[in-house]
Formats: sequence, structure tokens, C-alpha cells
Amino acid sequence: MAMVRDDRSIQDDLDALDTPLESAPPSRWRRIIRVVLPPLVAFVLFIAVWQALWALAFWPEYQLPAPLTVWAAISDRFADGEALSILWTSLHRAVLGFGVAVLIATPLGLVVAKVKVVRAAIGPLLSGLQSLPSVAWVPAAILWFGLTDSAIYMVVLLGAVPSIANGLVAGIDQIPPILPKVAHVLSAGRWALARHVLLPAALPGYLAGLKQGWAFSWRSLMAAELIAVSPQLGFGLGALLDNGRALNDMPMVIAAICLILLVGIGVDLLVFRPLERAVLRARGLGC
Amino acid sequence: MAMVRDDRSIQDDLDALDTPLESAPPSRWRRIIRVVLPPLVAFVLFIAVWQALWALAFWPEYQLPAPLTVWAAISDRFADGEALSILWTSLHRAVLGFGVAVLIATPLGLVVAKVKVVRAAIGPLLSGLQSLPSVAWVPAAILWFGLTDSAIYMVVLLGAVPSIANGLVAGIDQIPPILPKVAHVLSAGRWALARHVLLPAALPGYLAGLKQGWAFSWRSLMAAELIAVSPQLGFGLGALLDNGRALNDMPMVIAAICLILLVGIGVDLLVFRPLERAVLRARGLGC
Amino acid sequence: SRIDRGEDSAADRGPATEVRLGYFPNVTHATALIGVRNGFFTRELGQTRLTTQLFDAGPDEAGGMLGGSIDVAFIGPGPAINAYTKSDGKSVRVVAGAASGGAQLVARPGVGSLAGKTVATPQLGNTQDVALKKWLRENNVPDVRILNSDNAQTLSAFRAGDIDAAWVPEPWASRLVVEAGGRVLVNERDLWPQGRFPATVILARTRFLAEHGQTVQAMLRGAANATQWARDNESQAQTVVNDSLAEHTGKPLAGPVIERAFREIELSPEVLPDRLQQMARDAVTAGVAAKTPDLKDFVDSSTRVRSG
Amino acid sequence: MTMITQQTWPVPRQRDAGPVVRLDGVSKAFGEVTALAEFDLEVHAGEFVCLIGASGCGKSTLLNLLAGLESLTEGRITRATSQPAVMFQDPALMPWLTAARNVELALQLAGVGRADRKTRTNEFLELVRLGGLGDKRPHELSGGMRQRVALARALASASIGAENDGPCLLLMDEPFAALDAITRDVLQQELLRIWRATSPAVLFVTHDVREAVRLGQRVVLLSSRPGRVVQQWSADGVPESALVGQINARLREVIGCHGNGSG
Amino acid sequence: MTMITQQTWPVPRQRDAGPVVRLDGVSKAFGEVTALAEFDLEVHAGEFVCLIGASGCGKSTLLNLLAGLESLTEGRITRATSQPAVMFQDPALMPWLTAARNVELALQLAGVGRADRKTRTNEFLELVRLGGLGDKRPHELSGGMRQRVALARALASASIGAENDGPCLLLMDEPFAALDAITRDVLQQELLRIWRATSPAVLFVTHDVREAVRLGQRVVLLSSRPGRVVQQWSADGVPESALVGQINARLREVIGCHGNGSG
Ligand SMILES: Nc1ncnc2c1ncn2[C@@H]1O[C@H](COP(=O)(O)OP(=O)(O)OP(=O)(O)O)[C@@H](O)[C@H]1O
Ligand SMILES: Nc1ncnc2c1ncn2[C@@H]1O[C@H](COP(=O)(O)OP(=O)(O)OP(=O)(O)O)[C@@H](O)[C@H]1O
Ligand SMILES: [Mg+2]
Ligand SMILES: [Mg+2]
Repeated sequence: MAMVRDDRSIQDDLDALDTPLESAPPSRWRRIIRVVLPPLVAFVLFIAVWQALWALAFWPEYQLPAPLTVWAAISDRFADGEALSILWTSLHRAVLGFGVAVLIATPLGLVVAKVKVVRAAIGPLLSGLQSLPSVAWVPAAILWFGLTDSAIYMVVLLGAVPSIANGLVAGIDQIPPILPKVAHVLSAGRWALARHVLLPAALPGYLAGLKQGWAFSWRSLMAAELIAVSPQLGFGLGALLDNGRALNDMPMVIAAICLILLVGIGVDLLVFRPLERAVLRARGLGC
Repeated sequence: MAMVRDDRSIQDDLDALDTPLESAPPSRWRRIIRVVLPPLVAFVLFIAVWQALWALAFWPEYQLPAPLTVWAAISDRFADGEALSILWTSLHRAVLGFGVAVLIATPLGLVVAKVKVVRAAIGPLLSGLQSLPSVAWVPAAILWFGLTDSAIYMVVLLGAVPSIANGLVAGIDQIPPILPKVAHVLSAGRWALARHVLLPAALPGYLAGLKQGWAFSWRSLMAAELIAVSPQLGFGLGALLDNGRALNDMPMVIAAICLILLVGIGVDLLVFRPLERAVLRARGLGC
Repeated sequence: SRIDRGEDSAADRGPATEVRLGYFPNVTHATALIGVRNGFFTRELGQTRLTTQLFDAGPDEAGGMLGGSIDVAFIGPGPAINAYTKSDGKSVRVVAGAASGGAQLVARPGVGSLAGKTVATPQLGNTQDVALKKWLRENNVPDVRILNSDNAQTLSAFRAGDIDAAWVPEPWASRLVVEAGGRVLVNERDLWPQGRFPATVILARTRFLAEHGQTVQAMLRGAANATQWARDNESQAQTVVNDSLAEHTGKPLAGPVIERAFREIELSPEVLPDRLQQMARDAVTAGVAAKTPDLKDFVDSSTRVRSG
Repeated sequence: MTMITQQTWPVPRQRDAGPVVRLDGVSKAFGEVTALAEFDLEVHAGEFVCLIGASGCGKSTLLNLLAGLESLTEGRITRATSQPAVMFQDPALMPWLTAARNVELALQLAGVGRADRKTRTNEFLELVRLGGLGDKRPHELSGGMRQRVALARALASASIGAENDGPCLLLMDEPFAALDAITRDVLQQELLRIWRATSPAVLFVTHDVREAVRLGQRVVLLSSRPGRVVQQWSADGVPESALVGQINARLREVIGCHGNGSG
Repeated sequence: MTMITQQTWPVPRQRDAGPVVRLDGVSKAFGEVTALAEFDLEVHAGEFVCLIGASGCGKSTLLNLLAGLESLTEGRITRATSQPAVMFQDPALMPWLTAARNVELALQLAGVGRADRKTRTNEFLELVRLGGLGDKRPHELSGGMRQRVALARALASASIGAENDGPCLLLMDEPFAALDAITRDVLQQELLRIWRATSPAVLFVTHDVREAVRLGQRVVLLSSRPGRVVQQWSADGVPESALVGQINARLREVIGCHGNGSG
């Protein structure tokens, strides 16, 4: 049962589940292929199945439009610049709302995680708030803020803040207790402890919370954008989706879904994925 | 600068942020007080502020009803058993949907976390799906599944699965690499690795994902319950909320919010909190 | 390159075992509410079982119909036309009317001209939105901000002063007037010939209609009887409708609101096909639809019921 | 002290003289840092080899390579054994399992039946003098106790290897570093007894030259930056203290000439 | 090897003879496990005390109590020093910081200015023979290297204490356990030099009796289950090897009578 191994260890035997171990860095070219190819293949496969299902005509056209019809619906919107303005309106609101949510949720999460009384008092409330659908806040938001952008931001904040705060709490709960002890013997004050130990140590869990928080912001925004639609308030993706729904226009609905997915995937690929990689790499974790 | 310390260390100096260290177990009685008192005080405070605001009559009654009015709206519904049937309908769907979501999301998360090709192919899609509001699926669900419970479950699953899977992926990414190495030298196969090392090691992160997943299930359910109301489908909390909204009946809206919060907080306190404590305790983490 | 699975021609199969009826808990659907509550439908249906589905938005109801889970529906003309055109004229037919009238432009007290003001309509491209845009154009009112918002939100915003006027259907117009002290600027009735335009129609699935024409006829008889009863017993009808609303939504309308709303709506089985065609044309005029749909087969007259 | 029963540690097999592990010109680089370079080593079946070298010279890296946990940069490793049993430098206990369950895991993953597992787990815990502490979690144990749990796990894992056909290999990275002198003495004796009984090939990393000489048949000294084999001593038949002095002198030479270890 | 400059380690102060730390009848129980019981100990300013004892006898627990990281079950601790500098048994480095930033953190948290910090960090890294490896992350370092980073951090933290008024205290838990003999020798000498220069009180846990005798002015032997002071030796003026033999014999006695350490 002699086994001879050449240059590479067992990990390249494709038993990826088995061996989450470090590998020799592949060439630049191969790395790009590795990163770009799989999603591309997944995408092409998805479209192919869709096209096939459509061609078999199991469902009538109004239930399952052809990929090309949807593409036409999207590209129409891009051609006249409408799509960009829609994307911009929504993205800009979401980013702003998310940013404010992070600023509110971070100290909140710290306090909830570390002050027992506060945790007992409002910890469950935070989780409860998460499970409250954003539309629930719409009537209240309108009553209190009127049909303005403020109402939209309030809904977004109420959606995102609990999620981010909870992520931070979960991250802090997982910190090995020795690290705060180190900070203590180095005479760190509260603020220094939070800034130099708790936040960075909780970063992986916090990032997961941020990702979920972003998802919540974005979803809440879609709900909030239905509060009111007018040229003055700007026409966002949520309104596009709702219009498609109201008109029973499946190509339009699917186009809106695609645009929302595009943003979701784009933000994940351009913002969270690199952040995550950097955070995990620095700690020698992950893949 | 001599300092004398008696029986207890500095941690009782109320600098809770400073010292997340172990404390002597308090008596049973005091522990109950510690657990029950803070949320009670928070609740009473909240009601008091609400009552005061109402009494000052800054907003008209239809914008901010008195706490008692809302309480009447809730207790009316409890009195004739309607509230219980509403809660039961929704809870039962949510639990079922969540259970199925966990069963789907767990293997999915494992595969995404550990198989690089799959991660590259559908990782970003999972995050993208999370940011898709549940209502987006409603038209499609109605067209494809008709007005059945299946349509509702489809919406719930599409909401919860990505969230749970992403939580698991985040949890697995944070596993110290030495643990899978140990499993490898103990000749663990893929399945044993997942069952004996990856899943338990990722448990804290996974639990955080489950919590978020529950929130997503519940919110998605609220959206799905608006699809249609019929004796066959049952009348759920989502429908109650929407009716309140449609009627501009603030006491009804707030009553629905309270019921939803009640469920959210209840599930957190009865299910996730004890689980979390057990998981963290076993590892010597948390408070 | 799509396989052609034409709708296989369905033969008449006599009365159905079950008919699934969709409607809203709303005054414009009073015929359905009364018909169900007072048993007008079941009386006519005989062996056929009646199953009801409540919706709160036309598009979802239309979706339910296109998805095959609803057989007969009370629905607004907009979503009905939509469902027809989206399915290339295949899936649905209007078999009768149910109500007409009941939409008004209501302004806050003290608002005279709408120039430079904010006006709300329920949805981009719906009947009221189109009507408002057409009216503004015809009356040369400049600089009006049009806001699309949910009717319930419109009421709050109206009360809070965020909007100056709203073009809404019943019972919202009545609520704006009765609960928020609004003043009627335009009654949409005045813009249509004979003051009549469809507010609710009865839609049937084409397939169901072909297979179970008798059942559809029975439903229409039930609707006609309910309409007749409501006309004859107006105050009782209001009570029945309000009881239904209380049951389905948890809250009845205020007395004055339902009285006023009932006055503004006319329950009638007449279809008014020319008005439907006009509405489809107006949608193009208002820039909401790309081309005027051909409503040739939209109205099915084979199932016409002898009134009485 | 407990005797390891026949069942826990199966009958010894004949000592084979052929190499069970061979490294030919192995290099391992982490980015710009070359941990090992042109590394050649042979370990024979049933042989007890001790590795010593400066802190950071590549001993742990070498064990990781042998266990198949890292990929080589260059060269080849030929291994004629089943998956080696490894005791890492870090205890690396599963934090959610009790001490006993940590040890049991090794047997469970190897497919040992439940009842059998429990008995053997207890025996291994007794062996490392932790009998009665099996229900403690890792965070409730002292540093030395954790190290002993890891030792028990590694021995349990090796006992599985010994049951299977073919030679087996035990890799140990400073297994007694956190133990007091007396416990260390006892466990050294236990290890030797087990080794004599089942004769796995052992690769044993230590910083204690005395320990290396006492336990090993062969002592291998590594240089650092990059790690290479500098010199080897056979410990058989040489007086202990003389050899210790000799190795210490050479060690001083090798480590001294590396300056402060930073390159 | 680098000289620690005046700036890095400030001028020595007079040795005070009064106790800076006093434990009176201290007990510490974790649930049912009593780690320490009726523990009495005094440490004088500028004194170097070595603690030895069986694995799991409560040495680390004792240091944690002194550092204020755990609450007492009974008794009282009187401490006349500022927050002690601690080197834990585990390196406990912040995994997201480089080696240099880990050391710098001690200075940063004490409010040392940026430029000053960098210089001193480099000096401490050179001291533990890790000059040039400052930009490595903990997971890129070997076990011994991590331990040396932790040592550098503890020394940096102690240097702050030495700058402040009043006596200071340095608690070290097996600081050299993962180091090779040569590096260990060098660092022992460095530690002694620093101690002589600034005379903090040092409480030093080790398993190496030879090391304890070489470094300590006083060697304290703990019993286990529960931990108590069994015997103390003054190391001043006694020949090293004689004392080592004596302590070893007593140690064997104390640990032997505990059976297999499980209680
Ligand atoms: N994952 C890694 N990334 C980068 N460098 C690494 C990594 N692992 C080890 N090294 C480097 O490789 C060299 C050898 O490390 P190794 O852990 O093998 O040393 P060692 O001989 O076990 O030392 P010690 O006695 O201190 O445990 C060191 O210089 C270390 O910095
Ligand atoms: N957090 C804890 N929970 C429960 N028991 C604990 C905890 N910490 C320590 N112990 C117990 O207290 C005793 C003393 O532990 P301690 O870590 O002080 O030993 P030690 O003398 O440092 O041993 P070593 O030399 O192995 O490091 C041990 O029996 C240990 O099991
Ligand atoms: Mg090592
Ligand atoms: Mg210890």
C-alpha cells in the first residue's frame, strides 16, 4: 500500500469537502478563470433551462415569458436610461440608509452585548423587531413623517438596525474570552476595549451581520418605496416591481427581479466578498 | 495606592463593558429577578412614555391611539379566540416553512462553504436572493402554484433558505483551521467531517444564521399571507396587519404589530436564547 | 421555436362540482358580499359547491385567475383588461357588470385650483390615474405633482396635509369627505355619458366558461338576484355589506361613509363594453400602455342572463 | 496507573527494517519564507526518531507535510503507512466536546462500536492521568490537562492504526511541553511502553534534548531558515549524558550562527 | 542582541522590602472543583518568585486572581501595585494584528505616542529575537515564535508599569515552555537583566525546576487538589544542583501522593 505523492498533497484529489487546506497559489490567469467561469456556467445553465422550459410551453407565455422577452424589457429600460435612474434612486437611498443603520447599530450592538441589564431588557426586542415585516412600519412612518424620504429612511432603519446589531452581538459572543482578558491586563478602558479588541475580534460575525443588514435594508427599501411614487420622490426599483405586479406584466416583474438581483449580487461581489476575504485572510481563516 | 479587594473581583464595579469575566453564581431568586426585571421595566417605561405622549395629544387620536385602545383591540381578539386562531395559523405555517428551510439550507450551506466551484458559482446568487423582497415572488408563486399553501411555502422558503445557508457559510468560514485538520488526521470522511466537526464548530455562527433565517421566514410569511385570504387558506397575522393598514385603523395595526412582536420575542426567548446559551456555555464563551 | 400547445377546445361538461369565486371585502363588490352572505349564489348553484377567496388587490386576483385557481371573479375593469391582454385574449371573459360609478376627485377644504398642488391616485396607470391625467390635460391645469400611493396611505396623507387632493374610488372618496372633511371637485360620473362607467365587472375563466357554462349562468343569476335585492332593500343591504366587512377585515365602515358610498355606486349587471374600450384607449392616451388592446372577444355575451 | 489491555492496544507485530516514510529533496515555502529546503529523511518501520531544532525552524511544518495537511512546494514524500496519528503542538481539542468525547471522537471516526469506545476512552484517560475528568470541557481544564487530552486522543488514533494491517506512524509535536517534571516522566515511560508493545514508527518533536535522547533511537537536528537536516545521532548504546552534552554543543553552534532567528 | 535603551526601560528604583502582594486564606472554586484553598502568599517589591506544581494544581488560576481576572471564592488579596503585566500560558495574540502591532497594542493602550511606540516595539521584538518578523500575522508564526511575541508584549506592558510611580508586578505563566534550549537560555538572561534593571516583583510559573532555581530568589511549591503552598525554598546562596535535587525529590513526593492527578 505504498503511496507516492508528487508535488501536491492529497488535497488536490478533489475531495474539497474533506480538506479545507491551503493550496499553492495558482497562476493569475487560472485564478481569473476559477473566479469567473463557475458563475458564468451557472448563469448560462440557468438561462438554458429557462429557455427549454419556455420552448416546451408547459406554461402559457404570460406565466413564463421567454428569456429574450425579459431581456428586451430590461434593455428597453437601459436604452432610455430609465434603468440607470431607477437603480441610482434605489441604490442611493439604500446606501444612505444602510450607512446610518451601521452608525446606529454598532454602538447599540456593543452595549447590548456587553451590558447585561441592557441585554436582558432589549435583547429579545431586537430579535422581535427583526421578524416584523417592513410594511408594518409603513402606516406609522407616513403618519409621523408624511410622504417624504424621511418616511422611507425610517422604514429602512427599522429593518436594518436590529439585524446589524444582532450580528454584532453574535460576533461578540463568540470572542475567545482570553482576548478581553488581555485587554484588561493591558489596562484598556471601555472605549479602547471596544475599539481595539471587541470590534475587530467580532469582525467576522459582524460582517455576516452587516451582510444580512444590507439585505434587510434593501428589502425594507423595496417595501418603503411603495409608500409613495412620484417623479419628485424618485422612481425606484420597488415601484418598478410593484408596477409590474399591478399590471400582471411578468416580463416586467422578472426584469425587476433581475435588476434587484443584479444589485444584490453586485454589492456582494464588489463590497462584501472582498471585505470578507480580507478579514478572513488576515486571520488565516476561510479558504 | 494600596487596594483592598474583598470576596469579589473588580468586575462588580459595574464596568460591565470592561470586564466580561465570570462571576459567582447568584442565588436562584436573584437570578430570576435579574432575568425578568429589566425587560419588565423596559416594557413599563415604554408604555408610560406612550401614554404620556398620547395624553399630551401631540398627535391626533387616529395617529397615536392610547395604549388602552390598542389593548382593547388585542383583548377583543383574544376574547373570542380569534387571536389564538390567527396566531396558530401563522405560527404553524412559519414553523413548518422554517423547518423545511433548515433541511434544505444546511446541506446547501455546507456545499457552498466547502466546495470552491459551487461557492464561486452560486455564492453571490445566495446573497443576491436574500436582498430580494418576498413580495417579488408573490406574483410568480400565484401563477405557478395557484392559491394554495404551496405558494405560501415557496415564498417562505425563498426568503429563509438563503439566509440560513449564508449564516452557515459564515460560521464555517470562521472555524479555526486546526479543527478540520484534526478531523483529517483522524481519517474522517466528508460526512463525518461535516457532522462531527464543521456543523458543531460552526454552530455559533449557524445559530445566528438560523435566527436571521427565522426572521426572514416570518417576514416572508407575512408577505405571503397577503396573497389571498380564504377559509381554505386560513386567516393569518399578515392578513390582520394588512387589513389594519387598508382600513387606516391604527389600533388594529398596532395590535397586529404587538402580536407579531409577541411571537418574535417569544420565539427568541423560548427557542433561540436557550439554544444560544447552551452552545456558548459549552464552549466557555459569552456571558 | 416554441411548441404550440393551443388551448385544446373544451367541451361542455355540465354543472361543475365546485366554483371558486374571488372578490374583495369592499363596497364596490357589494353584489358579491351580499350574494355570498345571503345565500343568493348557493340557491342558484344547486349541487355545485361555492368556494370563496378574498383578495385585496386586483392584480393578485387576476393572477389567481390566470394561474387557474379562480373561476369567477368580481374585479375592477383595469386588472380585467390587463388579464385579457396579457393572456393574448385567451384566458378570461367578462360575463357581466356588477357596479358602476364611485370615483371622485376630492380636495382638502380651501383648495380651489389644483395648479401647483399635489394630487394622489392609487396606482400609476390605473383607472383613476388615467382619469386624472386626462382631466388635467383637458382643463389645462399646470404643475400638478401626481403621487401614486396606496388608498389607506392617501387618507392619512390627506389628513396630515401632505397632499392636497386625491382621485380615488369608493369607499375612499366617501372617507375623504366624511372623515377628513374633503370637498368633491370632480365626480367622475360627470365625465362619462349617462353618468355611468364600470367600477366592477364579473370575470370568468374562458376554460371554465366553456366547460361549465351552466354554472357561470347560475352565478350570474345569483348576482342579478343580489343586485335586485340590494336595490329593493337599500338600508338592509348596507347592513349586510358592513357586517361582511366587519367579518373579513375586522372593522366595519362608519355609518355615514357606507351610506354615502352606496349613493355614489350603482349596482347593475350591465357590462358597458364601449366604456371598457374607451378605458383601454385612455390608457394609451395617458402614456401608460403602449398600444390599444383589441377587446374583440373580451365580453362574452353568450351567457347573458335574463334579468329578474 | 492503568495497564493498557490487550484490546486497547493490539498484539505487537514484527519490526520491519524498510523505510515507511521517505522525504526526497522536499521544500516547503510560505510565500517568501522557505520553511524547509532540500529536506531528506527516512524513517523505518517501528523506529523512534526525535526531531530537535530552533524555534521556528520548520519542525511542525515537517509533521504537517507528513500528515498530508499541507502541499509540498518541491520534492516528493513517499509514505508506506496508513494515515498517521498526529498530536499537534496546540491541543486543538473540539471546544464543544468534553475531554472524554474528544478522545472518543478518534475511535468513533474510526468506526469503533459504542460500548468498546467508552471502555477504551476511559483507559486512555487513565493512561494520561486524567481519569475522572472525562466530563470536563476543554475550557475547564488547565493547559497541561488539555495537552494530556490531546495526547490521549493521539494515542487512541494510533491504536486504531496499529489494529489495521501494515506499519503505522505516530507524529508528535512537543507533546509534553506543558507538563510538570513528574507527570512528564510517567508519560514518557507510558509512551515507551506502548511503542515497545506495538512498534509504530514515531516522529517526536521536542525542545528537551534530554528527553530526545532518553526516548529516541535516533535524534535528528534541524537547522533553521531554511530547515535542513544538520546532523543525526543514534541514541542506542551511547551514555545519555555524554550524548546530551554533544547535541547541546552542536545545537548551540547551529542556532547561534543563525543570529537572532530573524533570518 | 539589542540593548534595551534607557527610554525603553526606565531607571531602576530602590528595592522596597514591604509586601506588594498578599494573599490571605484565598480560596477559588470552579463549581465543585476547588482549585485553590486557604492559600497564603506574600510577594515583596522587587522579588523574583518562581511557582512550581503539578499540572492542574492552580498556578494559572492564582495568576488570574492576582491580575483581577477572576473573582475570589473566599479570602482576600491585597495588592499594592498598579495593574500587573501578565504573560498568559496561551500566547493569546490578537489574530488580526501583526506581531509588531500586537506588541505595540500594549504601548498604545497605555497612551504612548506613535513614533515612540514604533521604536520601542522594534526593540522588544529584537529582544525576543524576532526582529524582522514584525509584519507576520500570528497564524504565520511557529508556536515558539508566538510565545515570544506574547513575551515581548508582556515586557512592553511591564515597561509601562515601571515608568509609573510605585512598585510594579509581572506575572508570567510558563513563558519559555515552547522554546528550544538555546533561545530559552538567552531569554532567561534577558529577563534577569531587565528584572535587575527595573526590579518589578515577578511571579514566574514554570515546570522546569532548573529554570526556577536559576531565575528565582524564592521557589514556591504548590500541592494540587486543592492548590496550597507546600514548601518554599530560598535560592540565594544555595548551590543550584543541590537545590534542584531537593526540590525534585519533594515534588515527586507531593505529586506522587496525588495519585493520577484526578483527585
Ligand atoms: N501558515 C504559514 N504561513 C506563513 N508562514 C508560516 C506558516 N506556517 C509556518 N510558517 C513559517 O514557517 C517557519 C517554520 O514554522 P514551524 O511552525 O514549522 O516551526 P517549528 O519548528 O515548529 O517551531 P516551534 O518550535 O517554535 O514550534 C516559521 O518561520 C514560520 O514563520
Ligand atoms: N474556568 C474553569 N472552569 C472550571 N474549572 C477550571 C477552570 N479553570 C481552571 N479550572 C480547574 O482548576 C484547576 C487549576 O487549573 P489551572 O489552570 O490553574 O492549573 P495550572 O496549575 O495552571 O496547570 P497547568 O500547569 O497544567 O497549566 C484545574 O483542575 C482546572 O480543571
Ligand atoms: Mg512547532
Ligand atoms: Mg496553567
